[in-house]
Amino acid sequence: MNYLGIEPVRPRVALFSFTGCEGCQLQLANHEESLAEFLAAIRIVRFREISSSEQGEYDIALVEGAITRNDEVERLLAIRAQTKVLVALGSCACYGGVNRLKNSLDPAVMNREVYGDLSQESLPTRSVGEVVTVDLEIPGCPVSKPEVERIIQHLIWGIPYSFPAYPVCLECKQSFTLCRFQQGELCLGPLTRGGCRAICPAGGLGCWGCRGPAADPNYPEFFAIARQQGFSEREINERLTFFGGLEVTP
Amino acid sequence: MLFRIVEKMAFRSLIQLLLETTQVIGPRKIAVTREGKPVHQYLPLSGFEELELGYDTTDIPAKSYFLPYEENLSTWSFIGNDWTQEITYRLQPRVLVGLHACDINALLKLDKVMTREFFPSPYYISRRKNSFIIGIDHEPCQGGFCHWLGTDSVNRGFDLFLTDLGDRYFVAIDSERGFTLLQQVAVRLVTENDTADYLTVRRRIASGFAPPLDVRQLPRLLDMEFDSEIWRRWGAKCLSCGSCAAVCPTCYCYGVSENVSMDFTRGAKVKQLYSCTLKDFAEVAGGHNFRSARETRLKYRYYHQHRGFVEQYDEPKCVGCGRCGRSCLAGINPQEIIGDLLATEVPS
Amino acid sequence: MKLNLDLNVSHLTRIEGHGSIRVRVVEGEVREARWDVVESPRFFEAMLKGKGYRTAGILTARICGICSIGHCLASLRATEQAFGVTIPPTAASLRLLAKHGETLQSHWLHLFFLAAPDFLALPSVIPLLESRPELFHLARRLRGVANRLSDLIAGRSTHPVSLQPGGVAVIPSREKLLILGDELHRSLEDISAAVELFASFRIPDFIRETEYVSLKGEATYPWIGGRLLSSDGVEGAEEEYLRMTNEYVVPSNSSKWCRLSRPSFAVGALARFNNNFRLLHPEALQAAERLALSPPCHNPFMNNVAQLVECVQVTHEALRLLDELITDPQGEIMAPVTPRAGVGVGAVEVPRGILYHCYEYDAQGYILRADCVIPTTQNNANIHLDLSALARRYAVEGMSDEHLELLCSMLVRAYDPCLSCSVH
Amino acid sequence: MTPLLHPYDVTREEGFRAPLDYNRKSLLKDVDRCHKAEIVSVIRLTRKERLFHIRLLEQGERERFSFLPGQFVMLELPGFGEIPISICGSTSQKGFLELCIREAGRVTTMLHRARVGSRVGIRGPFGSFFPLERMKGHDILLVAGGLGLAPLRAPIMHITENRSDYGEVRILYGTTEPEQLLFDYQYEQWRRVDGVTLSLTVDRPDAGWQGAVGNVVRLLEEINTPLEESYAIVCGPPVMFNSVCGTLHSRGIPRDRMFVSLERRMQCGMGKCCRCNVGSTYVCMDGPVFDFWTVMNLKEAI
Ligand SMILES: Cc1cc2nc3c(=O)[nH]c(=O)nc-3n(C[C@H](O)[C@H](O)[C@H](O)COP(=O)(O)OP(=O)(O)OC[C@H]3O[C@@H](n4cnc5c(N)ncnc54)[C@H](O)[C@@H]3O)c2cc1C
Ligand code: SF4
Ligand code: SF4
Ligand code: SF4
Repeated sequence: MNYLGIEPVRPRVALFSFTGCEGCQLQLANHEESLAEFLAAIRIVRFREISSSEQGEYDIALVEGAITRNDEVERLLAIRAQTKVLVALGSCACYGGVNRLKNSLDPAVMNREVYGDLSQESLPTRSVGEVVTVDLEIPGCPVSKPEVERIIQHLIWGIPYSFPAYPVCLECKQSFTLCRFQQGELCLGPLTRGGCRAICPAGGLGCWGCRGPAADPNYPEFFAIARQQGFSEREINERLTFFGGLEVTP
Repeated sequence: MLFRIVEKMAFRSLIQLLLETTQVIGPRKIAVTREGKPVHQYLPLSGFEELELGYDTTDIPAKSYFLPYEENLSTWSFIGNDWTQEITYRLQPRVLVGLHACDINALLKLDKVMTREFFPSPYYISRRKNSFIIGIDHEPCQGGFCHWLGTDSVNRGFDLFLTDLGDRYFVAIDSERGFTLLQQVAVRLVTENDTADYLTVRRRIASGFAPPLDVRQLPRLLDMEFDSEIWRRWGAKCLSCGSCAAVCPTCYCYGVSENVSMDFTRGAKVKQLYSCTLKDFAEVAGGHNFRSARETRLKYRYYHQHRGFVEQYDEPKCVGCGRCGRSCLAGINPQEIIGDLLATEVPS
Repeated sequence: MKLNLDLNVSHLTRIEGHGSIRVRVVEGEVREARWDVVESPRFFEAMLKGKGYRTAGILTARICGICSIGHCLASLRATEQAFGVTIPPTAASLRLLAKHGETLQSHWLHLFFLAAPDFLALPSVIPLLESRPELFHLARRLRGVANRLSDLIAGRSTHPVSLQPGGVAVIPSREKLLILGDELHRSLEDISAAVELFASFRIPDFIRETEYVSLKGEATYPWIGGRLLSSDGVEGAEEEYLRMTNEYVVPSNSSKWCRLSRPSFAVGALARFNNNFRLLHPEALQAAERLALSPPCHNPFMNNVAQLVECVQVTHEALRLLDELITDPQGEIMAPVTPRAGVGVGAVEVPRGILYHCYEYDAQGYILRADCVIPTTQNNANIHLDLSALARRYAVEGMSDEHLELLCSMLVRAYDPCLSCSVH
Repeated sequence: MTPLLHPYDVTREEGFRAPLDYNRKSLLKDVDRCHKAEIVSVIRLTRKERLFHIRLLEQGERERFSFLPGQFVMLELPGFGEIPISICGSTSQKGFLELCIREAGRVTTMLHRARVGSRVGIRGPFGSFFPLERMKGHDILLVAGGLGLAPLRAPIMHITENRSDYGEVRILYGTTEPEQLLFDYQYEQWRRVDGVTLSLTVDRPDAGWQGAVGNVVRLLEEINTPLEESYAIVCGPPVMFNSVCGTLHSRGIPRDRMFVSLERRMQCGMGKCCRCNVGSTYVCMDGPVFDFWTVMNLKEAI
């Protein structure tokens, strides 16, 4: 769109994936209504999951997955050195995601349990931002494609993007959803950054906090509420540690 | 005002008749809580059976049919360096049935903000005038305190208002279209008997309320107690989640954001109802936040309800429906806060 | 005849995850033909230990971004089996619908985005946007319906929310079901177009006798739970999955391998087709005929075709299920769940083949031990052996290096391997 | 079947379709429709601030448009957002607006990229204004800090254009660094007007700086004529208000004769969105210009 006399640039976008389920990459191939427009607005130069083509330089690197092996650290450093903008895509990249759950286990025991004597290399999980400087984090498990589209537009225009400051509860109420606590369930909605349209509570599941903390999470009050509603410390912390972006009870 | 009597069966036919051509919205049971309490919401009905007029209260007010949580203020089409703006307003009539006095009083308050003096809102007015409102009298709901604020009854703002007299409704008619519509079914004039029954019901309803607190001092107290520890105490609990304003029938503040389609040919200006308790409510470019503390934001919600609005319109904005308190996970509720400000125990 | 060849495809594209192909021919002899998974291991089985039963399905969905619904369903089934819970029939229908949504979106993804470019001599579908927009939009529309089906029933197509222990948490409104049924109905035309497109492709002609393992359908084409069947005649109950899989660890591979009657076996659409073709919908059978697929088929490249046949099958099944949900008054969707100590197995046919989850629970509903056996793991050894055979046959025939590389890549892709899954 | 209820079309209300004039606040109109306008020139003032000259495209709208110094408009960038911006030009310019805009966030960054000829939307004018009528015959003190000179420029222009109506006029302006001084190309012009003085100060002078150093309050202290009969207009960052107005009050100016312009978040300009609400007061309707006594009564105004 040549609006305000500004010709939009078509940034060269590369996708890379590390430890994770590749579900966030997949979202980029979703949202069919605007897929063609999305692909026309950018130039995809690397997208291993759906394309064999690999062309030279890129301006934006969308990095999915957590970092759990030395070869991944090296690949990531090389990407950082090449790209102008490095975006952590999805909760694994932003917080380590569910992969972080293994950090509390004994690596040797864990390895023996799964691989027997032929143990596999695996480092404690780190987020992308714990290894290299990240320019922008797009949380979500998986990320929301409409949100990714908005963010890509902002990158094209070169203007700052801001995530909602409010927690999940606002959109939950605004979707006429019954509060999960009223149904006797635990929900991290009050702590978690909104913008997902409270899709989990609407689907009958409490929020698990995949989008990380809202602008001003009130942890002490949340812990007090959860305990008072009869949830055990174990339950509360199992939930809070799930995606790695939130604090746990003291 | 005119009054008539409608048999319940006739009322049923009236709703069914309306359903054939018009969207009808009324209280429907959507779930039960873990304590086994039914939860009702004002939702479009597909048949009369879904309508539960005996409901206690709804978790979400009827507000969203007048001020939707999200609405397109305008859409843009971009053509080269130029653009056009398109704005549409509601044109379809609809019926809202089963509103309690507090919800209708809430609309009357919104009317003051949205339809008078400064920049009347065509978005609101088009919805308001396209809404046919049938209110209903009811026993005091759990956790409401409308009688503190004088909003437990209502004399305007509706088309029809029902009082349940057992086998029939006593109907107050406040609009020409209400009167005309009622002609669709069998109605009769009010007899002395009906009036006596009506008064009995009203007395029974009135006697169901606990003694009210006297809130007339609140505007001044809110100024005096501006730096009170009351706000620190309650503020520490607030999750800044905005649920209270979302479920408040009179909270109308909002945010606007604009977006552009992925092919950069269209755009929209979208309004989303917001809440003064949310962190970035008063944040400006550059990061300065005029209300960065939770307690300040919570305080301002009460300040607007019980002082600001009074100064502007000589009445509080709150109608005492109790929804904000019920929806607040942290247990922050207006009765106790008002009690604290008045340094009085809240009668239960 | 080809004397020397050194083929090295590291991080093969257009598959889910990271894997590499290596083929080495020295003096006319195939010295090496390998398929290695180099994806970082994830240790889900270890992470599951100590987690509560409500967490299991949500956690294991994160094993795979493509078949998260399948993982969630296998996980829920394992949990429900362990607790002795039977889900209400309406919930079962809804789960199957969600499953069908996933099968469709995964198959369409594979057929159009991953496999088709090879037949069209393109690096990806993206160039189609300019060269053959009608094909791009066909793919886009088909995936769109599939995603909306999963979204509607499971709350979200990737990492479902409504599928929960005991059944499903919410049921979509009648209006929404109607709209979706309509949309699905209208997609039948697009499916025919897809069948015609694939009928026009030249599928490589390569046969290697293989053992095929899948669920055994009784009255309907099987998707969730039931007995296990191998085309070599081995049969077993769901709980006996270990006997059917025999997982083992191989060096330099983060994914395990499996064997049954022979050194390798195959799972997936072709296995399901071979073992259950009698239960296919007439329209699906007709599509199979149009695509020259008939049982038993031992050409691994035909897995693509079997997937397409399943798309026809699943669309018709989904239409029937939607119809039932719309016409029949909807009953309970959630059964009460009370944890108890025990072991449970859930077997589910996910897009890439049969998937098993097995959990042992303590009395409070916390996991003591977890085991997941994934389709790609079961296919690994077979891919490996297929590669050897392919190399032997074509290298010796003197095929060009580029062509052989393409053929090897296509072979691996035909299995639609999912490597994130395989290193769960 | 004939519907039992008749649709209501708000656009059929009397006068709804008549030309839109934002100064007629009480009419029922489609108030979210903006006047289309064109950026006719852009002047770079500093690294972060530019002066935009904007002209309403439609002639009728141009003729109807009138504002008073201190008022603001909502500047719409379709698809990006709408922001409140003070009009910093002269009231005598018809349908031609000068807006001095700092690059601060989403909309303003985009605007800074816009080229001459681009089309934007204008709603307004909105808000209160500096009571220049009441100030007639008095001395006037105009104190600005940083971007605060932008809202001050409209009254400065009004006063210089109507010079004979006012007494002594003193403009005091301070920024952090010399390169942040806005409208420096106009200082000579203002200084040459009879009875107008302009003093500048910066916190951090550079090598070439010859003016005063320090806070604007320092400039105030240098004034040694009596101020009791003066009016004051103070614009700048909120922290400035208390010190400047405090000093002015100690020099004898009553609080209700000092005027400040408040900044708050705004989404509508029409007293609906509540974002600018301070207690019962809407900064967009009752403000942005307030006298300092009112500000003191608005809790948390500064
Ligand atoms: C009465 C008034 C007059 C103003 N006059 C000028 C002026 O002459 N020149 C100038 O450069 N700036 C002025 N501002 C400030 C200007 O409005 C903000 O800098 C601008 O809104 C930032 O928008 P953004 O989209 O670039 O920033 P973002 O940080 O991206 O802000 C997002 C949105 O928040 C709102 N917002 C953020 N900051 C402000 C703010 N300070 N005031 C109101 N809304 C805000 C807007 O809706 C904005 O679109 C004025 C503000 C007010 C209230
Ligand atoms: S369900 Fe969760 S997100 Fe929704 S209101 Fe309740 S606590 Fe908030
Ligand atoms: S509700 Fe919570 S877990 Fe679900 S998508 Fe939103 S942030 Fe993520
Ligand atoms: S008062 Fe309660 S409902 Fe309102 S924002 Fe605070 S925590 Fe949320």
